[in-house]
Amino acid sequence: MVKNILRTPSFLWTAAVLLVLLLVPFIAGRFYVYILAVIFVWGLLAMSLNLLVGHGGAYQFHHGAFYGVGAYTAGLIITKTALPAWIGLCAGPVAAAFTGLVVGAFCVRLNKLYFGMLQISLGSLIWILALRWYSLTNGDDGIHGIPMPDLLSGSVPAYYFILIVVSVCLALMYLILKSPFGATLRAVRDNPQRCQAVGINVRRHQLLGIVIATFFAGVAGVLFVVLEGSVFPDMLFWVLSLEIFIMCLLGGWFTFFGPMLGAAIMVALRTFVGSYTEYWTLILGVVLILLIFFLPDGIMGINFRTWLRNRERRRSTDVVR
Amino acid sequence: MLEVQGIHTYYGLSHILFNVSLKVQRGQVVCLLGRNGAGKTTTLKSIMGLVPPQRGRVRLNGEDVNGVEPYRLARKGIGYVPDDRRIFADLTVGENLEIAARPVPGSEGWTKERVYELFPPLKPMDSRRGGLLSGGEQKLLAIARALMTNPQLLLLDEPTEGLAPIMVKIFEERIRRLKELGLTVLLAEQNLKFTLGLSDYGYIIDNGRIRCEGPVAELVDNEEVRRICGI
Amino acid sequence: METSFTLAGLASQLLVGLSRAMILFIVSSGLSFILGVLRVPNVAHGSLYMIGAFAAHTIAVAFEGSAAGFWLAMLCAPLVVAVISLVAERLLFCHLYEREHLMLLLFTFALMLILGDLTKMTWGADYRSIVAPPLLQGSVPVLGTAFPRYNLFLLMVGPLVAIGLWLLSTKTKFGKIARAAAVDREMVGAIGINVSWVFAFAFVLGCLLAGLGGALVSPTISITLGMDHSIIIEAFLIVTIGGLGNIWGAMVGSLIFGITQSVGVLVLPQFAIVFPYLAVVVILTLKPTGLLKSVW
Amino acid sequence: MLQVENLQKSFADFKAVAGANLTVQQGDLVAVIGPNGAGKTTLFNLVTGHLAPDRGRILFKGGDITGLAAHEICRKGIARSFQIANIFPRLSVFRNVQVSVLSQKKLSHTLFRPAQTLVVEETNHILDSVGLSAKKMDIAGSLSHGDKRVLEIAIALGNEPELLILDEPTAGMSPDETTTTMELVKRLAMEQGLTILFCEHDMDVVFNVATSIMVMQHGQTIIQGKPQEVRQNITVQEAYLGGV
Amino acid sequence: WIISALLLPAPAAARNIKIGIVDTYSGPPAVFGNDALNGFKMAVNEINKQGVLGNKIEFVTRDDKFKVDIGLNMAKELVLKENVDLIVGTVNSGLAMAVSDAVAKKEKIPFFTWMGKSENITGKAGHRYVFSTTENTAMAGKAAATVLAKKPIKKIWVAGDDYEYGHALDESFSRYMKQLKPDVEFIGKTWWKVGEPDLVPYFTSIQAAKPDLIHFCTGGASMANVLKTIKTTGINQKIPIYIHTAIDYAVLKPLGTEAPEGVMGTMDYLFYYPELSSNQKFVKEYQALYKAPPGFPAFHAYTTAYLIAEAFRQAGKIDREKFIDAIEGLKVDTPVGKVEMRACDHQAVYPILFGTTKISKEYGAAVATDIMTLRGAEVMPSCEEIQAARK
Ligand SMILES: Nc1ncnc2c1ncn2[C@@H]1O[C@H](COP(=O)(O)OP(=O)(O)OP(=O)(O)O)[C@@H](O)[C@H]1O
Ligand SMILES: Nc1ncnc2c1ncn2[C@@H]1O[C@H](COP(=O)(O)OP(=O)(O)OP(=O)(O)O)[C@@H](O)[C@H]1O
Ligand SMILES: [Mg+2]
Ligand SMILES: [Mg+2]
Repeated sequence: MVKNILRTPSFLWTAAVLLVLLLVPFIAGRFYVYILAVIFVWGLLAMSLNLLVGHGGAYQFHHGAFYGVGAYTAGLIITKTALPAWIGLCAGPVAAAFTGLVVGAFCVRLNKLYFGMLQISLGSLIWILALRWYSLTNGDDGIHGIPMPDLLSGSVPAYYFILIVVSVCLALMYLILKSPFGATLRAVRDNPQRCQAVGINVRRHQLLGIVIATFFAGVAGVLFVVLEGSVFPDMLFWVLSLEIFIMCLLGGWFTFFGPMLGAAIMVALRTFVGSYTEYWTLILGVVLILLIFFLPDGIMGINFRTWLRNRERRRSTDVVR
Repeated sequence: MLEVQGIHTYYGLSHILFNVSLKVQRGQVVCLLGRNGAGKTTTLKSIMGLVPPQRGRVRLNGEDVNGVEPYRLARKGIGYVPDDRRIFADLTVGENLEIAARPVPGSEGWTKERVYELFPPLKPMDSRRGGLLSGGEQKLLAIARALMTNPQLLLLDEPTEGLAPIMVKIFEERIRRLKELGLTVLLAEQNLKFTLGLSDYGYIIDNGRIRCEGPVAELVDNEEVRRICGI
Repeated sequence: METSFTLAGLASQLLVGLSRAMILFIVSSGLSFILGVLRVPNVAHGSLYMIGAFAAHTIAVAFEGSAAGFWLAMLCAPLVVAVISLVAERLLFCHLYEREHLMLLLFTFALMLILGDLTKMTWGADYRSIVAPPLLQGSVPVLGTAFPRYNLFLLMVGPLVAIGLWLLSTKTKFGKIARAAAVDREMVGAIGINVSWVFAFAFVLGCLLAGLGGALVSPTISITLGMDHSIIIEAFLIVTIGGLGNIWGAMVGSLIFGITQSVGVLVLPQFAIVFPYLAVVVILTLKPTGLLKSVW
Repeated sequence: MLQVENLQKSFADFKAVAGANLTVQQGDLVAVIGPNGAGKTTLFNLVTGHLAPDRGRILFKGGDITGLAAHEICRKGIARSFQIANIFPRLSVFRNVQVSVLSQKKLSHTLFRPAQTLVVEETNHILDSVGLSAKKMDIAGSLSHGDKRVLEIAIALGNEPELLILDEPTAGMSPDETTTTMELVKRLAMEQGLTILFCEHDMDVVFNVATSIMVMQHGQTIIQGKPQEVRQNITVQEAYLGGV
Repeated sequence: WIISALLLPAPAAARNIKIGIVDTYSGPPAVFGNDALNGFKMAVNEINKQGVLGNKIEFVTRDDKFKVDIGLNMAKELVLKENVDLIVGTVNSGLAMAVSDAVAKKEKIPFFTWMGKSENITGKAGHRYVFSTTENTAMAGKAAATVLAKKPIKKIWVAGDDYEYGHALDESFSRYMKQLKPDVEFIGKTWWKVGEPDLVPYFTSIQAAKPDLIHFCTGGASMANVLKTIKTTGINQKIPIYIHTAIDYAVLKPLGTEAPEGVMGTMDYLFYYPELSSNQKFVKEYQALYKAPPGFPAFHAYTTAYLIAEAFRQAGKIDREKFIDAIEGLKVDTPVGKVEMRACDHQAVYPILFGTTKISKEYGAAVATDIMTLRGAEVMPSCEEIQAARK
C-alpha cells in the first residue's frame, strides 16, 4: 500500500519539487528566497480559502480577516506578554479558527452573496477593532519589529520553517479533501438542499469547513509574522480578501494546487512587473481578462479540462460501439 | 416545413447525434420516440439552435437555419417546450406568458385569455410566481408560454410528463384542435398511448441514430421498434 | 465624548443622513439592478462611480464652473460612463455570460483594476473639486438648523431615480424580460427575445446610475483616486441588506446606512464607523435574505 | 409506521394542503394520486421537513416528527427523491450515491481517511441494483433526463431508509424503464422490508404496484384505501382518472 | 510612464550611488508621491551635474499602492535584488515603520522617510538606520501650541480623521498646549472615518458647544472636505480654527476662491515664503519643469537628495556606516536656508511657518498671510525627550 503510493507519479513529482525547493537557498539569491517564502504564505492562504470556495462553494469573502487574526494574535502575544514566542505562533491559528467558528456560526445560515456580505461586515468589525484599539494594536501604524525565536531569525531559517509548515499544511489539506468530509463538502457545494435530504447537516458541515479553512488561514498569518515581523490593519481589510479570492479563481479553483499557482502569479506580477511600471495593476487586469477568455477554469484548470476531454473521448467511443 | 439533414451534434467532445435526418410536413404531428438518453432532447435542442449541430443541415421552410441564434428561430415561428420546464421562476404566471407574447400582425394570435381557456388550471394562478407552481402546473405553463409566441411549428419535449391522466386527455384533445388550425408539431415522447393516438408519422431514435421511421400505425406493429422503445 | 444632543442637532443629522443615503441609493440601485438581471457582483461599479465624478469635473471645468456647465456635467458624465460600460460590455462582457458567477466576479475585478489605472492615466492623481451652481449653494433653514441646499436637491433626485427604476423593472416588458433572463437566459432566447441586448441595456443602465451617483456626489467631496474602494463595499452591503436585486431594498438599505452613520455620530462619535456594519450584521442575522424580497 | 393527521399548509393566502390524512403501514406501498396542484409534493415536503406545517401532526414510528429539520428527519429513516431531478451535478454518479451512503454511515465528518476506499461496495451495490453501473464515472450533470431520475432514486437508497418517499419516480422514463424501476421499487419493498410512499400519474403503475392508494384534491384527502376501492370511487373517477 | 528613471550612463571607474524609492503613486496619496518624486528628480539632476564621488546618483522607484505588505515587498526587492545603497520614501507612515524595522534595521541599510509624519518613526521607534526628512506631528503640535498658547483660548474642541495621523496630531498638540498653558480645557472630540463625505452634521454639533478654538486633525484628501465644509457652514467666522497643513497650496488650490479665509495653519514649506532668492530660484526652476509650484513633498525630497549627496561626499566612499556617521549633524543649503540632520534622533530640523488663509487675487486661490516663522530647534522634542521615549 505505502509502496504503491510512493511509486505514483504525483508523489514523485511532489517529492522532486520539494527537493528543489529545499535547495533554493543554496542556488538562488536571497531575494528569490524571500519571494518564494512570500508566495508560500499567500499560496497557503489562497489554498485555505479554496477549501471553501472551490470545494465548498461558499462565498467566503473576508478570508483575510482570519489571516489577520492569526497574525495579530501571534504579534500581540509576542510583543505584549512575557510568554515564549512559540506560544504566540501556536496560538495564532487557534485564535483564527475560533474566530472562524464564531463568524461562521453567523454566516452559515445564509446563502451565497448574503453569506459573503455578512462575513465582510463581521470581518470589518474585527478590522475596525484592530484599527481603533490604539493602546493594544497601535492603530493603523501596526506592530513592527516582532521578535522571533532565535531558531527562526534570519531569512533562510524563516524560509525553511515556512516551507516545512506549508508543506505539512498542504498535505493535511490534501487528505481532508480526499476524505469523506471533502467529498461531502463538494456535494454541499453542488446542491445543499439535496444534501439535507440525505441526512447531512449542511450548516454544521460548512461550519466545520470554515473552522478548518480559517485555521489554515491563521497558520498563513503566523507565517507572515515569521517572515516580515510586522502586523498591520491592512491584513484585515476586505481588499486583501478580494485579492486572495482572485488568486483562487485565477489559479484554478476546482483544482488542488491552483490557488498556489494563482498566488505565485499575483506575487510575481506585482514584484516583477511592478519594477517596470507603476501601472502593473492595469497589466494584471489585462492578464486576468486574457485568462478568463482563454483559460476559463483558471490556469490549473487546463489539466482538469484535458482530463475531462479524455474521459469524454472514452465515453463517446462507448456510444459508437 | 422542417427538414433535418444528417446532423451530428456534440456536447463538448462527446458525440451525441449521428447523422440524424427527419422531415416534418406542414400540419403534421410527427413524433420522435426512443428510450432514455437516446437523444430526443438533443435533437430538439439542435433544431432550436440551443446546441447547434456541428455537421448537417437544418432547414425551415426551405431556408437554411444552421447556426441561427435561438431567438431568431423563435421569431421565425418555432416554439419550444423543454423537458425540464424552465419556467421563469421569478415572474408570475401572467408575466411568464406576457413576455413570450409575439402577436402576429393581421391574424388573430394567441393571447393570455385564449391560453387560459386552453389550460383552465392556470387561470387562478395568474399572479402566483412561476417557481412556486407544482410540477404539472409548470409543465402546462411551459406549453402555454410556447403557444404565446404564436409558433407555426411546435417542438414539444415530453409534454405529458407529470400531467395527471385527465390533463393528458384534455391536452391530447387540444393538440388535435390546434392541428386542425394548422399547427405543426414535433413531439418527443415516452408516453406511447398519448403519442400514437396523436401523431401521423414517427421516427425511432436510439443511441443518437434514427433507427426506423414510418406512419405510426406501422411503427407500433414493428417488433424492432417495440424492442428499441422498450414496450 | 460629549456632544450636544439637541433636537435641532438630531434633525440636521437625520436630514444629512437622508441626503447621503440618496447618493448611496443611486449608486447601489445600479449595482442591485445589475445583480438582479445579470447576477453579476459588479466590482467595477465603484470605478464607474469614480469615473463619473472625474468626468463631471472635467465637463464643469470646461465651462469654467458656470451653472450651465454644472448641469451639463450632471447630464453628460453619466453618459460618458454609460459609453465606457457599453464598450466593455459589447467587447468583452457579452461573451462571458454563460460562465460561473464567480468568474464574472473575477472579470469585473479585472475591469476595476484596469479602469482604476486608466482613470489615473487620464486624470492624474491631483485632488479635484467642483462647485455647485449658485441656485444650489448655501443653506436653507430646516427645523432650526441650516441645511445645505445641495443636500435638499439630492433628496429630490433620489426618489425620482427610485420610482423611474421601479416602473421600468415592474411595469415594462423590458423589466419582465430582464427578470426572466436573470433566471434562464437560454430559455428567454428560445421564446424569441434577443437576450444579448437585454443584458447590455441592463448593464449599461446600472453603470449609468453609478456614473450619475459619481456626478452628483462630486460637488460635496473632493474627487480623488480611491473613491471607488470606499463606495463599492458600502454599495454591496446596502444591496445585500435590502435584498439582492430589489430596487426598494436598495432604497431601504441606503437609508439604513445613511442614517446609522449620521445618527451614530451623535450617539458614539468614536465608533460611528461600526454602526453600518453592525446594522448589516443585525439585519442579516434576523433576516437572512435581506429586508425585502430578493430575486436571488 | 407513518401517520399524518389533518396536516395543513398555506402559502400566503393559498391553502396548498388543507387537511391531509395518511396512514402508511410497515411494508406498504402507498401511492398518492391527485390532479396537478393537488398538494402531493407539498405534502411530501412537509413530511420530510423541507417545509414546516401550519397545523397538524406527523408521527413516524410512534414519534412526533412534526417540524423537525430535513436532515434530522432523514436520520430517523425517511429518504426521498424529488419530482424535479435534484442531484449533485458536478460530481460523478458514483460520488452522488457515495455521499449519501457516507452520510448514512455517519462518516461525513471523517477527515483523514481517503473517501476512495470507503463504502465502495455498498455504493456499487446500489448502482448495480438501479442499473447505473455502466455510467458510474460520468459527471451526473451530463446524464439524460431519465438517467437523472434513476440516480435520484439511487441517492435516496443510499440512506438505507425504512420509509422511502418517491415523488413521481417514473416521470420521464420510457415504458420499460418505468417497469424496471417499479420492479426495483417492489423488490426493495419485498426484500429489504422497505416501506414506500410515492406519487405518480401513471395509473398502470399505480394500480400495479400500490397496496394502498390515497387520493388528494385541493389539498384534501378524499379517500385512502385498497386499489379496488379507489378505482370504484366515483369522485376519483371524475376528478382525476377521467374515466380511465 | 515607465518608472525606472535611469539617468545618464555612469563613467567607468567606481559605481553610481543607487537610491531606491518606495512611495505611493496610486490612490489619493499619489499627489504627494508624485510631487516628492519631482522634487527628488530635480535635485538629482542638479547634483549629477557635479557628480558625487566622481559618479552620479541614480534611482529606481516602486509603487507601494499605500499598502504595507506591497511596500515591504518592494523595499526588500530594492535591497536584495536591486542592491540599492539606501531607501527613501513613503507617505504611509505605517509602511515607514515597517520598512524601518524589517528592512533598514535588519539589513543595516539607511532609510529616509520624506513624508511619513508619525513622530514615532524617529522618536520611540528610532534607531541608527532610520532618518526623517519631513516635519513630524510632534513638531507641528509644538509649533501650533507655541503660537496659540499666547492667544486667549480656553476651550478647545478637537475633530478629525479617525486614523493614526489624526490622533497623533491631536496627541502632540494637546500635550504641548497643556504644557504651555495648563488651564486650557479640551471640551470635546469628534472623530469621523477617513473619507467621510458629509461633515456638516459633525460641524453643527461642534458649533453648538461654542469652543474658543477648533483643532481639526486632518490631511490629504479629507482636508479639502473639511475646508469646504468650513466654508459652507461659515463656522470660521465664529470660531477660530487651526489645522496643520491648512495653508498648503496643494490643498487650497483646487478650492480656488471657494476656500475659507482666516483658517490658521502650520507648514514647514511654502513656495512663496520666505521670499529668499534661493527659494524663488528653486520655485522658478521647478515650475519650469513641472508646470506647477512645488509642494512640501517636493521640498522635502529635494532636501533629502542634497543631504544624501553631501553625506556621501563627506564619507568619501559608498559605505553605509561611514555615510551615517557623516550625515549625523550634517547641515546642507536648501531653498529656505540651512537644514540640519539632528544627530541624536536623525530628524531633519525644519523651521515651521504659522499663517492664516486669505484669498489672493494673484494665485486665484487662498494663500497664507501673517506668516510667523518658528525655528526648528524650538519646536522639536529635545534629545533628552527622545532618549527617554526610546527606552
Ligand atoms: N450537457 C450534456 N453534456 C454531456 N452529455 C450530455 C449532456 N446532456 C445530455 N447528454 C448526454 O446525451 C445523451 C442524449 O441525451 P438526451 O437528453 O438527448 O436524451 P433523451 O432522449 O432526451 O432522454 P430522456 O428521455 O431521458 O430525456 C445522453 O447519453 C446524455 O448522457
Ligand atoms: N411556496 C409556494 N407558494 C405558493 N403556492 C405554492 C407554493 N408551493 C406550492 N404551491 C401551490 O400549491 C399547490 C400544490 O402544489 P404541489 O407541488 O404540492 O402539487 P402536486 O400535487 O405535487 O402537483 P403535480 O402533480 O403537478 O406535481 C400548487 O397549486 C402550487 O402552485
Ligand atoms: Mg429528454
Ligand atoms: Mg408534484
